[in-house]
Amino acid sequence: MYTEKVMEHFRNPRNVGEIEDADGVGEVGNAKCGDIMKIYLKIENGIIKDVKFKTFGCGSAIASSSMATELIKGKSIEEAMELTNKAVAEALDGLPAVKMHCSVLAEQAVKSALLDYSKKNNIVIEGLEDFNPDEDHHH
Amino acid sequence: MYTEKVMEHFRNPRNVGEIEDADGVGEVGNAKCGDIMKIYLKIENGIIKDVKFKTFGCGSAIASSSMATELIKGKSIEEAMELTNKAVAEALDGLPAVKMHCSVLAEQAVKSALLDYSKKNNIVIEGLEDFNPDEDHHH
Amino acid sequence: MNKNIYMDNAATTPMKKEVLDAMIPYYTEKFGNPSSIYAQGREAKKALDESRDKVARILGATDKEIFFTSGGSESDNWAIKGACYANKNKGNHIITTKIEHHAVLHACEYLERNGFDVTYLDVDEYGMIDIDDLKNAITDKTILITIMFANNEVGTIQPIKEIGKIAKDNDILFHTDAVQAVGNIRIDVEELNIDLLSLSAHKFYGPKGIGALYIKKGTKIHPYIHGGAQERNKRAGTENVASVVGLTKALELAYENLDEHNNKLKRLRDKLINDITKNISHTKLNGHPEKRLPGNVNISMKYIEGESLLLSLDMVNIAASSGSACTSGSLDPSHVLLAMGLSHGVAHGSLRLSLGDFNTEEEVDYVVENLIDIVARLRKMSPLFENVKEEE
Amino acid sequence: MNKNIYMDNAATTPMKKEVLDAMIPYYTEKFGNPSSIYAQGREAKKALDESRDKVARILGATDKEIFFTSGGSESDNWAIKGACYANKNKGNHIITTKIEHHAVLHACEYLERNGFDVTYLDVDEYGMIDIDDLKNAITDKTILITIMFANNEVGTIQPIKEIGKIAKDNDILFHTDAVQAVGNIRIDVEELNIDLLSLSAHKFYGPKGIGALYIKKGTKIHPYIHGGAQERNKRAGTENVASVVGLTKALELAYENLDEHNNKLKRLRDKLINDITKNISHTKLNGHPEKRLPGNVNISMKYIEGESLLLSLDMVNIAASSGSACTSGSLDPSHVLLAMGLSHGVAHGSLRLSLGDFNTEEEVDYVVENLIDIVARLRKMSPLFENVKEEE
Ligand SMILES: Cc1ncc(COP(=O)(O)O)c(C=O)c1O
Ligand SMILES: Cc1ncc(COP(=O)(O)O)c(C=O)c1O
Repeated sequence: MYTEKVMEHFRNPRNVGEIEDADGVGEVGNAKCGDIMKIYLKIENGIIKDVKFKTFGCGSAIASSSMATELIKGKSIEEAMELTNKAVAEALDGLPAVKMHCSVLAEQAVKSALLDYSKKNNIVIEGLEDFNPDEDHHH
Repeated sequence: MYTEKVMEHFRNPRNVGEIEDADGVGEVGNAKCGDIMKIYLKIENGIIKDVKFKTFGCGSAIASSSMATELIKGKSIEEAMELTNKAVAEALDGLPAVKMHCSVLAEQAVKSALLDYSKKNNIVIEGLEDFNPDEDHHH
Repeated sequence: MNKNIYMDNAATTPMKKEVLDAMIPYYTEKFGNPSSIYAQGREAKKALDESRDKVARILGATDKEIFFTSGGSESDNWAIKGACYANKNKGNHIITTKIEHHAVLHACEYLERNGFDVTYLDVDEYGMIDIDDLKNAITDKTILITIMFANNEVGTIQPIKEIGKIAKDNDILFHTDAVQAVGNIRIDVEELNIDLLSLSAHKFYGPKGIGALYIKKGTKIHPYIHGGAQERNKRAGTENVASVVGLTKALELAYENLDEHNNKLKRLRDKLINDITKNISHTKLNGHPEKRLPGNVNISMKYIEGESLLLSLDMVNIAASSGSACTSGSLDPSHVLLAMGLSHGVAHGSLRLSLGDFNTEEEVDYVVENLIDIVARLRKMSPLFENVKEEE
Repeated sequence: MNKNIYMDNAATTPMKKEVLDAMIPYYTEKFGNPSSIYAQGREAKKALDESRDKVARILGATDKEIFFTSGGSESDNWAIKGACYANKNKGNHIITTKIEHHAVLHACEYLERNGFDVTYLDVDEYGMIDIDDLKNAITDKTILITIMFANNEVGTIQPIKEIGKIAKDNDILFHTDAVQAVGNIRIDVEELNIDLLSLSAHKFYGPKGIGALYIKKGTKIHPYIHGGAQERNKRAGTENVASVVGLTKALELAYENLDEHNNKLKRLRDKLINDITKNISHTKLNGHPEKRLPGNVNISMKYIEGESLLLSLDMVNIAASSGSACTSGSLDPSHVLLAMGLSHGVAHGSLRLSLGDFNTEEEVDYVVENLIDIVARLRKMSPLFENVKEEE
């Protein structure tokens, strides 16, 4: 059911772990729904220098987290903000319809971590004004 | 579904045919129901000297006719009157439940031929007073 | 000829070797449950998906429109009851014919006992419906027309395209029991305006106990067997993967060789009809002379009864079938023959020889030869034949 | 170990070689339609009759009480809907449990949408119903109690005899979905007061797509698939003879070797439970510790999610199953685990390993070994596990 790419990211997820002194941390999802993603960002001069994730969830949740971190690593905040769930799913050569929500979750985890960063640093990131991960997340 | 005995009588029916100058002829059943039996009797001194049958019907109808004629051949009228459908079926080592009516028909064909004989000779055969084959026959 | 001659291919067909060969792996190493995510399950799922796709393509449908069932009877019951219950807000009237298979008739009768009205269309002496009768039967409460593609007893093929058009024009669902047609007739559900189509694998050299229902996209229909999420939530039960693979293989083989199959069958069929009616008096072909299944021969043998005919044929190793009540365990002979106007007596004496891919010309000759003797013998025994001879 | 390790025998079992061998002749030479009177038909009929007789004997029933179906789901649907519709003059109330298979639950829900009332009994933390709850749920409108023999997810075995007695005392029909029990537990329908019992062959090393419904003599029930006169007029459709023969062979083999089978399974099961719960922290056995199917292991692995666990097991060639929503395509995890009081999060992370006749002790060791690594790896990835480690 999963593409080879999904399985590859599931088998060898990139950027698993925590960042002790993260500049931004975002967590979305909940155990009730069966998936939680937590993303840690290290940001220097508007550039995502490092990113790590932890995920409780199914194969596509883990693969989506992995892919999302890959896609934003080394990118600017603005570029990271452009990450869509569709881009995550496409980069994985597609997800089953019932699993698309995992890519949504990945997008939101990134945004949520960026929001945390913006709050901690008292800056405004364009596009996050109305972002509320808890509200948005549903299967 | 049929016993070997039924099949044997179906394959080699005894007493098939007509008796030109029969002393009694009986016909029961109808084409609508799928079985008609006609029995011819040659009777001398109260003894069934010869018997023949013709049957339009299924395997068990033919076997029942054959067996019935065998069972009454050479017997007295009284003995023939004692022939029951059960005896016919038993002599055939049994009939499927849905085919029991064939043995009933055979019994009635015999009685019907005896009735014809009694009428032609103006005698009374005990047990035939109320016999009406058309009324009795139903599947 | 001391081998068995099987001429009851309308009842069921011998399974082709290629079909069994295709099935075996799904009984042995690829036995997984297709709903599972591990290797054995994925293999089974793949086979299921590919099968669905192939079946869809052959019928001119899409894979999402094919649902596997346990056979023709289930498909018929599901189509009819499922569609009627799902659309009962629109009306409660069903149109069918008097010559349907019992799976359709009894499903309709069941609905009659549960608040639906059913019109059973008459057929003519050839087993054909009258299109005007159909048009006249339609009311504003009609929600389903269910008319068989080809009849299992007499082989008559109905004007399905016309029926489909009428159904479509009147916004009525059209189900066809194509159990006898599939494998013998090229079918494009789109072109024929069919909404629901039943098929059964064992009629085209596949396994018994597996069939399919085509459900046109967008058709409102209830599931019939509730439970797991199999078959897109419409037909529960762990999928019979081996049999689905067998059904598919059999269907592919049938349509690969359709013209060859049909030409051969028609040739044997016409020879059989010709040789029987020419050599045996008081015989009459039942069903339509042209619009009939390529393998169907149905002939009334007057003055004799069907079951004794079949037993006699069996004694010389010929397998055939009859419209006699005696072979069905019911009181009346074939409802199809009666609907076509045959008398009870004559209907009891009908013989169906249904040809298949494995029959040969030699077998046809053998059957005719034996039939001549058997009919003569049975007629000699028949009290009905006495008068006939006198008349002649 | 580079072969596949199959531990999902509750989903479906590999077919035994003897079963396939018994089936093959009915796909090849003995392919006739059992309703026919010629040789090929009689052979098939004989096999059908003998099979029915054998199945009946094993269940303590008579041959006239056994009806072949297309599997467990059809049997459940037929039993429940057929009995309720046939007895609706007596009442409209059904009692079942919250942990039934979907084939039972969704059939009950269907009836709820059609004028019936259903009571879904709770279960305790072990998945057991409370007999007093059952007694209290009975009203003068109750016509059917349908409670599964043994649960497919957690293996819990219900007090069937007591339930049967209560049903009998109250003159209520008792159906049990014994799909998981048949082949693992000796069953005497008479002794247990069962009126209707569903079974499915592919759960005991037989083919998929074939099952049976035991219907106690005298039980009022409507046919579910209408049509031909097969199965004593109660279940239409050309009989799937090969599969019936396969079902029967599989059932015979299961009961011939029942004690051996059970002893072996229990030994492996207990070792598996022990080794997992001992070697992996934060794990908990689901289901009843004693009253459970001999092959069932169901363990919650906290802080990880089931599907990723299954995918990881598949990577090392282990086939297993989970109560995770992600494997079922639904939003909620197993309704069985939730009914037993597990939280959503924990239910998502449950693992079912169901053992069968072909599993070995070596395989159990291999599974435990790999499971230790996999769980460690997934927990390392899990944000839920962070806090836990801190707490420890
Ligand atoms: C308890 C239970 N009931 C019913 C079923 C349905 O059986 P089948 O898949 O044969 O329709 C299953 C298995 O899937 C089961 O485990
Ligand atoms: C026209 C027709 N419809 C339905 C059926 C029923 O199919 P099955 O026996 O596969 O249930 C048959 C054959 O028996 C048939 O010939």
